[in-house]
Amino acid sequence: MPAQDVRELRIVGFLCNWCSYGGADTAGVSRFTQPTDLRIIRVPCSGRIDPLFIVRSLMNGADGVLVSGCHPRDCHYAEGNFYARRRLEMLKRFLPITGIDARRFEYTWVSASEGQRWQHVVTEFTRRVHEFGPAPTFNPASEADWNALAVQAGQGQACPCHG
Amino acid sequence: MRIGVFICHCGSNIAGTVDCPSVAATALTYPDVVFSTDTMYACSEPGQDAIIQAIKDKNLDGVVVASCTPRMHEPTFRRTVERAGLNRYMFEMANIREHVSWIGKTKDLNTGKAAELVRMAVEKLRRDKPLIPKRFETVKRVLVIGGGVAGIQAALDCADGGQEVIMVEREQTIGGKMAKLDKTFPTVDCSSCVLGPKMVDVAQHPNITLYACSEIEAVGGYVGNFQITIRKKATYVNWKDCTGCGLCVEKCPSRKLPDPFNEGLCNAPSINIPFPQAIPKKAAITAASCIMLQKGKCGLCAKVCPVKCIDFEQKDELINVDVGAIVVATGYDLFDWHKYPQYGEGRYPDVITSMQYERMLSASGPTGGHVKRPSDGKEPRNVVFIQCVGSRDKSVDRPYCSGFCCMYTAKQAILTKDHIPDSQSYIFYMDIRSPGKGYDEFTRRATEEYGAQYVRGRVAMIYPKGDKLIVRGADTLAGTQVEVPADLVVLAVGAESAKGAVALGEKLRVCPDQYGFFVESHPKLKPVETNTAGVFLAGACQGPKDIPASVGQGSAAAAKVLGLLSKAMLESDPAVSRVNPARCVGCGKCIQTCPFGAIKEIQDRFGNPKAEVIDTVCQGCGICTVTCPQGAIQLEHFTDNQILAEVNALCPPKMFANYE
Amino acid sequence: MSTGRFAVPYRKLGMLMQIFDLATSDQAFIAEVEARSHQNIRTCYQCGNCTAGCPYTFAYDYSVSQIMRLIQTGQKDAVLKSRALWLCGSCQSCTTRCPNMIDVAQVMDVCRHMAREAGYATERAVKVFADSFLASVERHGRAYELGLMAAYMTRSGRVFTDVDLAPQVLMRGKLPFKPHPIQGREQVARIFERFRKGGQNA
Amino acid sequence: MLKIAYYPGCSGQGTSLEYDSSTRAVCRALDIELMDIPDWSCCGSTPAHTVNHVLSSALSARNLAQVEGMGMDKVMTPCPSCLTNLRTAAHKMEDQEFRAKSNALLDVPCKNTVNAQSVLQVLAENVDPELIKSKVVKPLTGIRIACYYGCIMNRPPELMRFDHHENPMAMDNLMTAIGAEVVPFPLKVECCGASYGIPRGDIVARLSGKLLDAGRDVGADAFVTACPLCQMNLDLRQGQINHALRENFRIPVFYYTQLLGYALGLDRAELGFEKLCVDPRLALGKIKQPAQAR
Repeated sequence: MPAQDVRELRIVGFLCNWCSYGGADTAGVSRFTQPTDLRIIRVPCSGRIDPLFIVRSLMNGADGVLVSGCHPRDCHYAEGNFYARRRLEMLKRFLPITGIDARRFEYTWVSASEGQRWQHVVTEFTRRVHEFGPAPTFNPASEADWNALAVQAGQGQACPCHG
Repeated sequence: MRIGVFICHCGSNIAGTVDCPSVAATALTYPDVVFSTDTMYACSEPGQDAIIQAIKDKNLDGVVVASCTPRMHEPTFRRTVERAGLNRYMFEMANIREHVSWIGKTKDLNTGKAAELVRMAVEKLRRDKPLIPKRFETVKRVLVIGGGVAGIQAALDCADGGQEVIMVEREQTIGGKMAKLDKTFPTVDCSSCVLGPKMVDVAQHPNITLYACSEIEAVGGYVGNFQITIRKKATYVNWKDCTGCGLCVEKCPSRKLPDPFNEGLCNAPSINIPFPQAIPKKAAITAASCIMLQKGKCGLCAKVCPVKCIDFEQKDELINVDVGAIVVATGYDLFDWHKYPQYGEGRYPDVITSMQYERMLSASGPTGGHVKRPSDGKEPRNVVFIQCVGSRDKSVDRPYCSGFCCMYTAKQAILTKDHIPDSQSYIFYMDIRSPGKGYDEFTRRATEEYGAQYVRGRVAMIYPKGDKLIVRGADTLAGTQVEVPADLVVLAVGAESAKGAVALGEKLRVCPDQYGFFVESHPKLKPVETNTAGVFLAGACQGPKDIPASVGQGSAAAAKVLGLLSKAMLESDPAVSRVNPARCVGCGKCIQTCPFGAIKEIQDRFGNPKAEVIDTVCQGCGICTVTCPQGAIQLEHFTDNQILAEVNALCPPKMFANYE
Repeated sequence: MSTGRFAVPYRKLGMLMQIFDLATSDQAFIAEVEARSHQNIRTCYQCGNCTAGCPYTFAYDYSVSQIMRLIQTGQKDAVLKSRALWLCGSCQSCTTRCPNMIDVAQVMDVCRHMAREAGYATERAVKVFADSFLASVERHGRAYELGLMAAYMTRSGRVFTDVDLAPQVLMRGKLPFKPHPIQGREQVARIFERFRKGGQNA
Repeated sequence: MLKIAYYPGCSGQGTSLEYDSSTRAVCRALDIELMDIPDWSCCGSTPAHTVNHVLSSALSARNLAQVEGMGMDKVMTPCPSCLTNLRTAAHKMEDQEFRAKSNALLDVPCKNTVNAQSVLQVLAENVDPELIKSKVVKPLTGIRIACYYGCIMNRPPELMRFDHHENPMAMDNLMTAIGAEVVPFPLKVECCGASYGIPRGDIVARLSGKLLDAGRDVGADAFVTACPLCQMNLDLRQGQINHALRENFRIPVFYYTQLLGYALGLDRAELGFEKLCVDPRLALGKIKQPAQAR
């Protein structure tokens, strides 16, 4: 699914500097064409990725978040991606509680030599996000509306955006 | 803050699919951006000068360059801004080449994406602050892992460069694969005559300490200050006293196990010295086949040993050393050809590997340099060589070319003619890969002067007929099937990563590729560096290589080491974690999670426990930052706020409440 | 049993070499072969392992690897008109040993289908035999060997095929004179009918 | 008592009657109950798959569907050609689209839940060799046997999932178990010329001739095969081969089930030695009586 056929969606990527960012570079160097929706934020290690970053992205209206680190046991910092895996697994289970479709978030492992794999990961994830379409958003006109919304939520009524 | 933005065309690499001027224009609208322009080659000298000029003229205090990947030129531009008087951390890069222009087809989408990446960089830069690196001393000592020709070269060069060298070799002797070879291409000069002297140099060099029969147990520390634990395996011989006289070897009654040095062509005594030129020339006992160690009786070696250096009680020994740099030269292993059942799976004794054939050709080999069929000891007439056994073959997960098989096969064909003048060699090949000085001429000689019959095609099956082996292959140039009745079949087995390479890689934090070869820092510009500072690669552990290439890389790695250790002090990357004592509650979670033990507990002046980071030990992974429940420990240059700023640049907060 | 000699295919002896115009290579043909065989023809690097293993090479006009090459270069006519297609015994040695894991026998099979559909049968006897066999299956639900032989001889005009074997075969009662009709033979016949109507290709 | 659905295959009714009968006898002797597929039809053999894969699949699937009807999930057949077709059909039908096409030709659709195996595989994997040894009354001591598996019994390995694709041992082990000496026959999986006997006798002469020659080289008194086509080419056509190649082979070619039956002392009538063209006594005569053997 070539993303350029349709309106671009907002996909945020958090990549560790040593493996996945390198993998993305390799994909570029080998000219492996990919959808352009993804925007990559470079962090030293997947262990540096605070689930907060991901939640914030999604809360702020990102349509998808992709995290990628070194393969387990290949971490440049020995065990960073093990911490990452635990945290991200936890996050996956937690997201629905916030009313966010957990399928809009994915994490994977790509090494610096796996340009092809990176192309596949990006293309696949972008396709998936486009299947769901833009994330539901809400823009309360005024602080009052916002409070009203909060009250509703407090009374256990369904949130308008996440149903 | 006054930020300057530079959008690089990289010739047409970026400008081809990104509208650089318009990106520059957009950038000007971002907060704090006071100057923005596009430039042809930002990394070129004029490009860098332009940046410096702009910093001076527009008195900028921060710079964003949008060009290639920071993994390529971040260091370059950091030096640039430093020359202009800025702190090198007041600089950010936007990767609009690898991540935009090279992967996106449509120009407007690319342009938009580029502009956003620049915006992210700007937002991050706005929250950057100057960082000053700490300086620390380095241990003036080098660890060389592996005593093959690459390791030997690296060790000698480092030692001659005045550095103390620790060489660790897993086997009983150094020399590696090259020591087993008879002759070397393309000069056909005697392998041991070339390598022998170098091995002796290693033994005699005052700066080199050699640990044979030893392996790396553990690796700690960081560039300039690695702590290494070496496991010296029990040889049951006290090497301090052993003179290598070889009396024990003669007398040893147990000759059960195949001799690894001779590739199993013959059996070796339990107590053995691999070959006459072995370095160190010391005897060692193979426990598995030693009657004394297995059954508790015999001890013949101990009786005959004139210096009484046999010690059946000997145990493994752990040795600790500190080194400043590490050269990995663990080499390669030969592909296990039994994965090709159509070649007999060992049912036919006259099907042997190229390395076994080398031993057979070698005067110091089990046959004393006479080519004989293992089955009946007869001299072969028709010798068939099969190339690409375990190379360029997806079905056995070896899609890569091993590189040197074409050449050594040509050499072996030539030697075959020398040994047996009335013999005929047939070489089944797919393509002849002979780049390199004098290489192709060499393969031509095999055909033109030595009459080797090259047949283009793979071999489908080998089966015995009488005392011959029928080799059935294809001649794709003749377009049909061919059969050769062979007396001896030599399989040109390819190279694969050394056993245990992956495990060693984990200890060294050097990542292997999918086939177990270590990955270099940059395929072209950093061929011997790894992503772990202070660890360098030499020889076939990085990928299949022939002798000249391995030696070259050995020297290259040595040069890198000497360069590193020539500095009196090293600078530590200041992008490390910092504790804000006001916020820290001393829970110690960070101390538990840090993989490097870089955080210690201290007490503030009221006696409250607090965490403190040891700058030189911290590697800057940021695991602690995420762990800290208080947000008290922050990884400099990658703080929560800096990363969140990038997030917000991409996804502007929709709600009222703005966290910033 | 001679070994060590080249088994020269008779194309080399009889027919003349053909000149292919690579510019006019038939892309649609390549695509069809790939689609119907589920194999990626481009992964073939012409190592010749299929030819090396193929026991039928001596009878071929084009060796298996040459057929693969001709497909790669989109030479539809040469492929569909080759006798090799019809002489492949589907013994799987090519498929089993291909270093690129191409199911070569499958590709040969598919090309044979396409040759049939295009109305070629350069080894007529083989085609006739197959047709006779299936005809007998269609009629009786099972292969009725004696009937099959009769049908084959009449269709192929080779009335003396294996007559030398007749005595021992019949003497040993290896060929029953009557077919073994089964209740379900209409069902079997219907399989053929539906097939001819549907004209499935896969 | 092991119960397995049984698919005899057409040749079992004709050119390889003795294979079918000896198979039934041996299975009975080894406590394997054969549940014949009531109204089995031809699998289409080689001709079908050379015409069209859907047709071929449908012809096999009709039988698989019947096995499903019997409420069984495993069927065995003595004939490798049938086996290949049954397994190929099952494999291709894993693709839903293909299965639909195939079922469209059938009255009773096939759910594709049946695993087809050769009788040889069942004997090799479900019967304890010690049991066979214990049941041997006439060990084949003194006879040298070349085991010939044929080209498709084990190939391609991904499809057949049985034994080894270059050096299968199942029959070797059975023959050893009944006291025969197995010679190292190098061309175990080389093709015999398959179904080209009729349209292209010359091909069979050359290929089968090569096998007989290799057998003679390793000093085999007899061949054992597991395939009606192989047996026919090597045995029935041995005369033609001799004529074509100016050779004088006289090597009996047995079905492995015949020799198993012989060793287990089963009724000669069921083993059908008389149906072999090359005189079986040439080999059986070499068998030493147990007395001499010791």
